[in-house]
Amino acid sequence: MITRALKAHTPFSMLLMGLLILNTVVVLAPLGVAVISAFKTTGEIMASPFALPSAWAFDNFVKVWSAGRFDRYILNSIIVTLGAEIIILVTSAMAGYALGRFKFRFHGAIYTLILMGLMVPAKLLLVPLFIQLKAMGLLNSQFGLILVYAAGGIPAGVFIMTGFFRALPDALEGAARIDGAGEWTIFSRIMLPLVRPQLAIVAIYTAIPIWNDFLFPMVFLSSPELKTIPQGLSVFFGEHAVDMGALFAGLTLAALPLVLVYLLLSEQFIKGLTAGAVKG
Amino acid sequence: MKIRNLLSAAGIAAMALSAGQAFAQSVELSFWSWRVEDKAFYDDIAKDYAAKTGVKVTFTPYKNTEYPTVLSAALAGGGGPDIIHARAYGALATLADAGYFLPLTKENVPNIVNFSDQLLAGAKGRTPPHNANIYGVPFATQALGIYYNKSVLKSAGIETLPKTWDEFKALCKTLKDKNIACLSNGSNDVPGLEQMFGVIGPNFYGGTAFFNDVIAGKKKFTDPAFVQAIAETAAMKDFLPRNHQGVGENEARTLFANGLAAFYMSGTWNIDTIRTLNAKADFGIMAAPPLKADGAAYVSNFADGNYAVNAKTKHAKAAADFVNYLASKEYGRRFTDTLKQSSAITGVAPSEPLLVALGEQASKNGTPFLMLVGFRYQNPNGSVMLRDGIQKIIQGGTTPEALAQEIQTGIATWHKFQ
Amino acid sequence: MTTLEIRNVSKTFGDVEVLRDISLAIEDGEFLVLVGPSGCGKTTLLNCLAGLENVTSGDILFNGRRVNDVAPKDRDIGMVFQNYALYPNMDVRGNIAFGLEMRKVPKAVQAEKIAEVARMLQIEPLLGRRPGQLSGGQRQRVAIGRALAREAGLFLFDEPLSNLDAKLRVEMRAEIKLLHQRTRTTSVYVTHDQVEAMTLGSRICIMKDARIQQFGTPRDLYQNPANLFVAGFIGSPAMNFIPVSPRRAGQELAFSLNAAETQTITLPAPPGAATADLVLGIRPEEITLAPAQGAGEAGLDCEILMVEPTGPDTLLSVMINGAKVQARVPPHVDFRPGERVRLALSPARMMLFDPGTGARISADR
Amino acid sequence: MSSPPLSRTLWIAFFVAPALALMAIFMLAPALAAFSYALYDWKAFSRGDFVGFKHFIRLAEPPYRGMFLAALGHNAITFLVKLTIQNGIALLIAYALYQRPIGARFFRGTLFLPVILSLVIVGYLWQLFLHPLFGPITLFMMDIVGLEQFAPLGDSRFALATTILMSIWRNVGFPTIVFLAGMNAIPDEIIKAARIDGANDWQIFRRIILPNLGPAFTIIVILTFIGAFEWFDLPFVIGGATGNPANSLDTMALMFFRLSFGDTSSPVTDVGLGGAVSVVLFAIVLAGSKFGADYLRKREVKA
Repeated sequence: MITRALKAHTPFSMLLMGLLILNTVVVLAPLGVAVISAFKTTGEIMASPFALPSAWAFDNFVKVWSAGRFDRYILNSIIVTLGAEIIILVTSAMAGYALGRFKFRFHGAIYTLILMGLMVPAKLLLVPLFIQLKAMGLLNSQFGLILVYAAGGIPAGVFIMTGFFRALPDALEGAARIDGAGEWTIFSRIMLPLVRPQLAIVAIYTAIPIWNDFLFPMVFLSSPELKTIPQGLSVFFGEHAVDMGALFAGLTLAALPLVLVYLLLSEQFIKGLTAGAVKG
Repeated sequence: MKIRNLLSAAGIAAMALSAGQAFAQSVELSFWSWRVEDKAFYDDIAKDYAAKTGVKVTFTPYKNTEYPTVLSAALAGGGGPDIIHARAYGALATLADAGYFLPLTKENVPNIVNFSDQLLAGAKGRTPPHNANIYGVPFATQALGIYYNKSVLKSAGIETLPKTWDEFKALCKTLKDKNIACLSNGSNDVPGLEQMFGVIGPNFYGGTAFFNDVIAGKKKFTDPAFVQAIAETAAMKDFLPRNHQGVGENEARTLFANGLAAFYMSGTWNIDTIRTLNAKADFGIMAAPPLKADGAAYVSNFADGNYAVNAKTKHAKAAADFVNYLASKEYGRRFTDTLKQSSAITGVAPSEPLLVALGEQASKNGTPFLMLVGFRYQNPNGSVMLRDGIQKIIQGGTTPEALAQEIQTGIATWHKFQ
Repeated sequence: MTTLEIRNVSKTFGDVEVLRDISLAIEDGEFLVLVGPSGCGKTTLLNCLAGLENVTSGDILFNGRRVNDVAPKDRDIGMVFQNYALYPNMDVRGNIAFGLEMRKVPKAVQAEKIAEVARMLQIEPLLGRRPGQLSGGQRQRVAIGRALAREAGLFLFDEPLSNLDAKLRVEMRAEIKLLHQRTRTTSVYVTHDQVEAMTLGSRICIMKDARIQQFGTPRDLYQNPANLFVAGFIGSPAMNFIPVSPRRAGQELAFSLNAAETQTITLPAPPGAATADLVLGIRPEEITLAPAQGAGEAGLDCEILMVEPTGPDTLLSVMINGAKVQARVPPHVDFRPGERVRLALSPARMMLFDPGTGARISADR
Repeated sequence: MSSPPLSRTLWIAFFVAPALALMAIFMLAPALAAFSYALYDWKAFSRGDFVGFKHFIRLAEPPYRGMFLAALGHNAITFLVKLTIQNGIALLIAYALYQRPIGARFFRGTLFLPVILSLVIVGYLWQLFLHPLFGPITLFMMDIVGLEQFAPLGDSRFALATTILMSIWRNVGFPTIVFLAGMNAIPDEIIKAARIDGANDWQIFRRIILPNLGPAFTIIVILTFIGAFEWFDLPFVIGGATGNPANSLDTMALMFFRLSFGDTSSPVTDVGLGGAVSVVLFAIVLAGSKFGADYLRKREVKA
């Protein structure tokens, strides 16, 4: 990429490189200090906030794990996110397939509806959703929350999947029809396997906000056994307000699952989360 | 015949099943609260209660800022716990008026006779028919005062406590000059600011007489005395600790308990917490010094909150029985001895000397904690306007006069003034 | 084995007419080529034959049976697509097997058929690979194999060679021809390349603007084009068109091809032909080098504008009557641009067209 | 593909039905209901009488007018700051990454890391760093820099700015990636041609790259706008339902939430008034993003 690269060591290129390094420090330093602080006592944090701990003791983590029920919160987050994702992926793959591959009577109307669904701010639906879940007997139920999240993720899922299905060659479908495949076989055996990478994009795009949400669980789930990580973290912060070491440990624990997955799959995450804004 | 036999068999089975659930071990009561600090106490109570009756009670505290949301959402959703740790006055009335609470009577909670009518007033609904019922068993009365750290004062060379408000302010100035924080209170925690007002204000606006007058609509919040009460409270900003804008309730307690400030304006519920934070802390509690040495030193007090029963509970009997236990003198004794708060139960005198000391003051010059007792029933809410307003004055966003006017306008939308 | 008949088929997409009153029929074992420029409707017609699209009106008959409402899978056809349309998620074996599997052919029979097809197309080593790991030519073989394995009564080819490079295209073209000779399966082949059409088709249907321009054997189309479009479309280099203004002289039309009127040509006047402006058509190979002036034979003196040696012969570009004309001459003379050359145009090889309608007005040869 | 036969119609219905049903029940119906809420009186979550535009009028009068305008102002400030600073930083970083420096993948990976973090985690993380007594940054500012006071989250003059900075810290990776994708979509030939024409780095950035980022700008401006006007999570985590201190973090969404669900000391809910706030908020977001998108699309360079 010779054409792109700046002439080596112009002041401008040095400035840009400096900016990148500075930005990386600004991003990583707080996270690093948080993790380090999780190994310190409150006294140590006050005495020398940026120093390494005198000993790498896991006391704070042990305390948090036993007191904070983080195992429960993590499990709940997994249940809710996974449940919603299964529904989102299945339904939006199916609907995206129909909208991307067929022309039919209400095609335009349905597609418009999906696009409008993208614009609805979910937070403003808090009260009616609450009343509705109550009427359906789905309050304080993980299943109810899963359905709400699924509905919230479907517009984006259908939108993304429609685009990808539309881009698949017509001939493939024709070949399958001539080969004798029925509608379901064409969908499940020919088309669906081709959009697997795109399904991953939809999954990441829709799962991260669900995993990170705290408003809906706070309002819709009242049982302490059902709390998800963000909500659980909030409870934990309330209970241990001045135990800085424990708070940092709680924070580290709460962030850990997603950060680990991100470290493994950062490319997919970046692609997935910017899918709505960046085509492809 | 066959069908009838089958049906009756099923009926018997169902009865047996429900009977089994109603009895003994199978009853489990859930109990929600915002009292994160008291979890150990309530767990102990639950353990002993289970040993005695076989009824298991699970105590779950929530972060205090989220508890109202979680609770009102759960109740509105037809769920929620069996036993509800509820506030008093407006906060309770709102939920009671919505029909979420089971009315408590001499029949289902015989121990209800253990409370004074004045305290039970904080456990009633506001609108008919709910205003005729009692929905909670009060658990504590609280008084507001000034904590003082004896060791800090001694090390600053101060031997006697101030006798007048001017002396108090002069003392604060002295401490400030010596680089010692006078107050540990922060201005980040707005309920704490309202409590500061509860400590300082009554001496300026004239305590109970003013309370009765605004309740009756004879006086307005624009009254110069009330304006001055606000101004005096906000003027404390000069004596707040470093970074007071960021200091909340937890930090204020920590600062005071660790001897990093001389005084702390707060309520009696904090005695135990301060000792927990620092077992060696040597402190006392007093009422705000009067304007003149022989003047009245008012102490704001209030019924702290109530134990209520969810109207939708599946175990109404067991829940009422448990609440009845929470209304017993035996429990009251344990409550006040362990948590160092004044039990709401008549005849249960506190053993904690600090409670006794402030309690004597309160019995002479007690006055209702103005906004909490009188003006939390509707929006805009008196407490919210007052506390947010004091914070705004401290941060330079408004003036006492403007705040008084705002409160008057706001409350006039739902309270009658002459 | 299938006969195919198309009766008055029309198709519209909204307001756009993509097929207009198409009728043709071929016999069992024939190789029909649908040829025409892009957008002429040839692929749509093929899709209608496959059942992937429905006709708006008219009938399609296989073996005399109307198949308009028969699903693609029940039409007994095999199809090869332009972009191969191999299932990317299956290996070559899976691609070939899929259609058999859908028809519930027993596993053992499937394996047998796959082996047979693989042998025939020499793709045995590729059976375990995925389409993404194959070259274009290999993919095309697999696509053909997939259609073959089905032993369908009718093969449909949708521009199967257009994505291959020139050399491979010629090779594959020959293979398809051989394959057809061997299997004698009735085939319909869509292309925009007239060379493919000429070399492969037993009959060719030339289409333009949703209509059939001419339907006939390759020889027919070449020698007796029905109109200007067909005349210009078939043959490479294309037929020369020279505007002429003939005079009527009795039963004949006479015109000159240059201002100096060194060669006056007389043709038998077709019945009813006006003497208005006409277009004269003559293929480059029908223009020959004339002996030097005065040798008795008529000829046109022209200035050479461009010389394009192709190897077996040389193309000379000259201007005749204001039109650029190409002549195909033997390669052994060394021509240079700017030189003059004397060309002979044989009247026997000339065709006349109406410049307005494009219709041929001279009689068939 | 023309109009399909009956069996295919049934299949299509089968394919779209689950998605549509879920959307209808948990999105469309609540959205329609939400708009109607503002027109009724409410007692907790039970609907009372129809009152027409009463709640909208209440919103336009004291004491709620000031509260609403302040919240709206905070949303607007957030939008402007994020539009300029967050996206400005993003553009620069994207350009730096576009040069494909050594370690570009690493830089990009780190940059995007905070974007995946829950706002609760981000909020608490910075609250801990800025803790008035123990916070590492607080201690640094007071002990090393020597400031007398340092409590930006408790000071109504700085709280909003500080919270916006946190939000920028968390989000800047997003526009960066979008800008980077936009830059990468510009054909290399154009850059080559410009270089041959004698353009220097700055001229190429200014004259070639920026004008060709039109679509990326459009999407980022719109997303920034929607994000800023629906801002809720971080102000709630930092300042609770009232936008503490002194309502300096109050936003329209926070006001809606507070009115609908109450807060610590104000359990009296006002679903009708909250509904009015949500309708106004939705109208602003919809109108703003529609006009914004139309205007920006017109300015895009057509490739």
